[in-house]
Amino acid sequence: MSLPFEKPIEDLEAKIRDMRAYAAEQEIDLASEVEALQDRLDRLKRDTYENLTRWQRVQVARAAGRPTGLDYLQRTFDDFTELHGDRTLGDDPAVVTGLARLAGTSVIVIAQQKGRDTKENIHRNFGMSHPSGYRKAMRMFDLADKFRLPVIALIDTPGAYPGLAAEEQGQAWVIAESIRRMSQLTVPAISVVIGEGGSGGALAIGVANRVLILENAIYSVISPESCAAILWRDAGEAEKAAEALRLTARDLIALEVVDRVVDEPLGGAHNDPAGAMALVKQALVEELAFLASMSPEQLLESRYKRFRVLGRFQAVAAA
Amino acid sequence: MSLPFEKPIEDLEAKIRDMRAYAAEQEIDLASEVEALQDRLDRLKRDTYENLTRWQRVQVARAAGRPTGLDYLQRTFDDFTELHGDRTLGDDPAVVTGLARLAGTSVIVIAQQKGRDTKENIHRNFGMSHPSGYRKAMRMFDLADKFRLPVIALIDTPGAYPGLAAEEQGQAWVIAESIRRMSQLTVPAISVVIGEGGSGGALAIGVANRVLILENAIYSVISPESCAAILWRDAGEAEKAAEALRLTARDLIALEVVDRVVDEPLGGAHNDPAGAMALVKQALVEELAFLASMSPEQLLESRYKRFRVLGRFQAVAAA
Amino acid sequence: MALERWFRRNRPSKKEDDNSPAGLWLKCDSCGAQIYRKDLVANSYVCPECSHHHRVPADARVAMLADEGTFEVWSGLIEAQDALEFVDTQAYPERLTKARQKVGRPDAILTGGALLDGQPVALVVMDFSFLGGSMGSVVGEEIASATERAAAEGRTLIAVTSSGGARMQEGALSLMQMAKTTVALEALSRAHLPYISVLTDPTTGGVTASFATLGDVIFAEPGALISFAGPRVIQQTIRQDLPAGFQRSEFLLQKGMVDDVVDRRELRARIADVINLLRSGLAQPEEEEALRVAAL
Amino acid sequence: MALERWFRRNRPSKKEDDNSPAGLWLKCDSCGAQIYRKDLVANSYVCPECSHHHRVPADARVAMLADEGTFEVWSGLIEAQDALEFVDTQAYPERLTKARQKVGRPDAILTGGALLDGQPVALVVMDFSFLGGSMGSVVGEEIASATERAAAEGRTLIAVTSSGGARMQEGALSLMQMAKTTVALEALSRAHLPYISVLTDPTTGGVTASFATLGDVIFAEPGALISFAGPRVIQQTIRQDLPAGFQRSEFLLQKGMVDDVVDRRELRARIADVINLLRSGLAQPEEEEALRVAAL
Ligand SMILES: [Zn+2]
Ligand SMILES: [Zn+2]
Repeated sequence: MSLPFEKPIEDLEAKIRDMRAYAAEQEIDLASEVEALQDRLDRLKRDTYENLTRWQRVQVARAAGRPTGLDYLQRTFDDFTELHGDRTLGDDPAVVTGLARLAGTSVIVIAQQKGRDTKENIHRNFGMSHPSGYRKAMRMFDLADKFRLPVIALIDTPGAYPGLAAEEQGQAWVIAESIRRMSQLTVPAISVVIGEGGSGGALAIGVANRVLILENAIYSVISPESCAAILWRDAGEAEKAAEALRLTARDLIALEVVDRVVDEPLGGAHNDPAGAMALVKQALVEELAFLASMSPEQLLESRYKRFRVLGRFQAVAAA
Repeated sequence: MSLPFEKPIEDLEAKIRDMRAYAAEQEIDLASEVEALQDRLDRLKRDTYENLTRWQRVQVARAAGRPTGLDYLQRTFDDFTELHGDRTLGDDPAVVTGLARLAGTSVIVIAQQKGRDTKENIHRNFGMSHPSGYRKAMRMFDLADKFRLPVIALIDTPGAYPGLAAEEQGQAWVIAESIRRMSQLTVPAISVVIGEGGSGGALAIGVANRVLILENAIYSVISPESCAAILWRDAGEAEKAAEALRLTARDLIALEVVDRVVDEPLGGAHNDPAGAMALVKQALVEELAFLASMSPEQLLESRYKRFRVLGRFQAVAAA
Repeated sequence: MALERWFRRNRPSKKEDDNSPAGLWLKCDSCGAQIYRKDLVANSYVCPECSHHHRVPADARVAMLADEGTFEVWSGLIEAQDALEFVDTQAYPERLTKARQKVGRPDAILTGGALLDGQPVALVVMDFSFLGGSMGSVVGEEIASATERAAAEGRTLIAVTSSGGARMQEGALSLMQMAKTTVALEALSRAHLPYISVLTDPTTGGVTASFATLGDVIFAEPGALISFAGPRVIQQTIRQDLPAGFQRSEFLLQKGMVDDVVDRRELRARIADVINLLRSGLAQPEEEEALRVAAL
Repeated sequence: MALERWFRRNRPSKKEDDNSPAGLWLKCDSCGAQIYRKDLVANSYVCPECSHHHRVPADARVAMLADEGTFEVWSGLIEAQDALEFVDTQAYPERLTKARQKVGRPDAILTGGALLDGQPVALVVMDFSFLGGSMGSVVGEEIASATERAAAEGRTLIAVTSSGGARMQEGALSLMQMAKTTVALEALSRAHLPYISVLTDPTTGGVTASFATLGDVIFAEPGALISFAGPRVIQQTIRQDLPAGFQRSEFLLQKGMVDDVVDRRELRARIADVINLLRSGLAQPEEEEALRVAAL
């Protein structure tokens, strides 16, 4: 279950466990030795997690045991009541939506949902939405505006599903519409990339006033594997692609694509889901409080500006 | 091709033709005789058409050769440019929509379209829309509001299609939404029942500021055949059902379901399509001029009131 | 299965084993079990054996949703006219008289104000036992005026639908009730008040194609037939058998048409939750504006 | 087939028979016919033999749409940065330099103001020959600023798209151009100005999933590939052959996604009609209000 680069940490943890067991068994005092090892473990964890390569972050972002959308809905929020269906095409299990409370504030929640096991992964289509999922999100945007409920969108998808029915039902059209519709919200909107922010399928619910990202989450125009397949003509070069794409939280804050990085507990969210969710909650509460004072016009205007300015270019040098 | 009750008229017309031919052939003057017959013909037509039974009106409303939506779009309007598709489910051939000019005024047109021959009838599904048709109409309502184009809806359908896919795609839902969406238009809206106004499928594009109906058109909660099948348990009793349902233009103006009856040329629209379309055009121009002076708020408010008051009931007698 | 119920079930007398409203025992349509009527009623008209949701009389429905003693009837002051002088195998006034006698109200609708879990609501409950819950002028007017009154009094609108559709005997006037009930919802929207609709068995035709499916949130009861066209009509159209579960609540949930299928015994709590959440949004801009003005 | 063309077709010399931009002759991808380049150009780059719509250089596209002498270039004053220091088999700056040399403009876009049949428009034309028309920061900025300028100057926006999607070499910045171009359209909407988009072969990925498909009216050229995911990706996903015509304009028309498939030779007239109709609605309420105020 653990990630490749976590092996030394696991080994050291095992060693500490063994030493403790041995001390108990032999009724000898190894407290100072254990403490020393514990210090070493903390340093190792810190070193490891501070210096993860981009490709390793991709692995953490996708790690089994990392909290998914539903985990947040059930634990970070209160009174979550799911609302199903887009009233048009169906009810996409890859997107979970509904009403909930965040520390007392009523909100609309939209969460992309990967599976937590194989069976759920199949049910949730690995978090890859069909057009129906985006239509469901848009229905939630309508409810949010009508009842003035802030929107919180949790992003975690490899991307919108590239399939026959999805194309027939206008996958591109609904993503474009969702981007536009979300940008027109008259209520506060916060998006959080909690795991994998995969391309347009992620952006469709990412046009928020504030875009947050977890420390080990990624947000990218294309998956490293697909990028490698196209540019290197070898999906095996995903590690290189991940480096090149600058898809980590730190990269994205530097590029001003995201507004805030939410720390994860040492060792990553998959090693401490409850801790990670608590940190996300705290960040959301702060952001919501900040946005609550803004008028609909201010929210619209600041969202417009936030996305209008994105990009890097320079004046053409005079010939 | 002619309707059963038109037989005496046709016979008389044939007689006049024969007499004229005979007079020409024999080079004799039968002008006064022809004139007398012509008078008789006019009286016969008038008598026949003024005294049509409701069931006969149903037959006229459905008669072959009666101008259909597309006939109006191409001849009553100028510069018709069709816009296809609902951007969601498909492009329903049973509803034709687009931009056009009516005597110089730019408008959105929405027309339910039956076929003019068997092949077209199959293509147009006999004028019975799927949900996609109503979604297309709603897209037009959006365009109408955005660009402040008055809406003209031509109603001619046996009803919304009762089929598997239609139910799956929420036929009831889209009709309800279309009723609501049309009632929210901030621009003038005029509906004209040009042939058959069949139930909810017709009402979906009938929530206008002014609802017109052609003299021989019908507008009903259910087709006479279905009504007979349910209440008399015999679809053959459609004639009785047609009487009971009060579905003619005259009935509906008395019930205040429609606002204006547009006369048809003597003998019905199917015997003089160009004449009928000219009369419709004139009526539309007058109605549009009347509505053009109203503000969006006035249009909304008067449409609300118009439909809010419909119905007949009385106070319960004190016990 | 509770022992008491099992015990009762084993002694239905012939006399009691009938389906008349007064009968002490009845047979579940779905599982065939003999059920003691009181058990059925105590269980919200849900079969204790198979959870089949039986139809609920309008008054019982109100009792299930309204906080005790809070329901104030609004409907019942108007009755139908025979504007079309409609006669089929029976004259419309005769049908109305019989229905009124049988059901004990002027038409197929019961509306009123109440509290639901302490929150102000307007309840609109259709009565299928009155001419199949068909919507004519009275039903339309009662719904529209309850909706407007809800808007004026700041109440959430809750509609519980069950209807065969429009009332043919009122011709185009009944068709127009689809538009009438729909436009009235605009009053509610302008007041930013929620509308929750609950679709119960059966909800078809003109009711489904108007106010019933326009809820901000739509719940459906398990196994309810909910459709535009009736299954028989569709069968005649397509000339083949309909798929299992077609046009039932669970099918519609899968097709994205309803927010959830809710067991009747949880319905009140689910509605209360949704009202709570929908009515605790940020202040509406016009409210903020009013506060600003008041502060000056 | 005109005799002159037939005559020409029978004498391609080996030297001329190449597909280089300078070649006098070329072979139609679709029907295989040898076409004299001048004939192709004169026919709006539509094969005179089979009506296959060949790709059009951006300048030629402008010439087809703008009234003669009215086009004023807006784009071209900015160029890409290598914010990511992106290197794959080649460094991004090298790719850019080569593309600029080949195409003769800073990036994959040409925008400007013009009259179209006498009506003020802003033209946004993507250039597929520049790194596959991919949308990076420059393309996004040029589109967004042309859109805002159109709004400010009262012009109808016309976008002619052809793009492989987002530009990977700019990472998430290129992804964000989808949002940037989309929000800019709001400026146009507020000014009640129409936006007509013309999808040409190929329009895929992030461009299709943003401003390209948000036109008030969407036209597609015949036979154009228009998709979210590329056909190869889908084939890999579903592991079966794609149906004939899948993701082509005609397929999308049938699926309700575009307003019409328009032959390029009629495109200008069709656009002119639509602009004419969309821009001759009733006065906007705020305009009426302004008139009222002015009259006081
Ligand atoms: Zn049972
Ligand atoms: Zn060719």
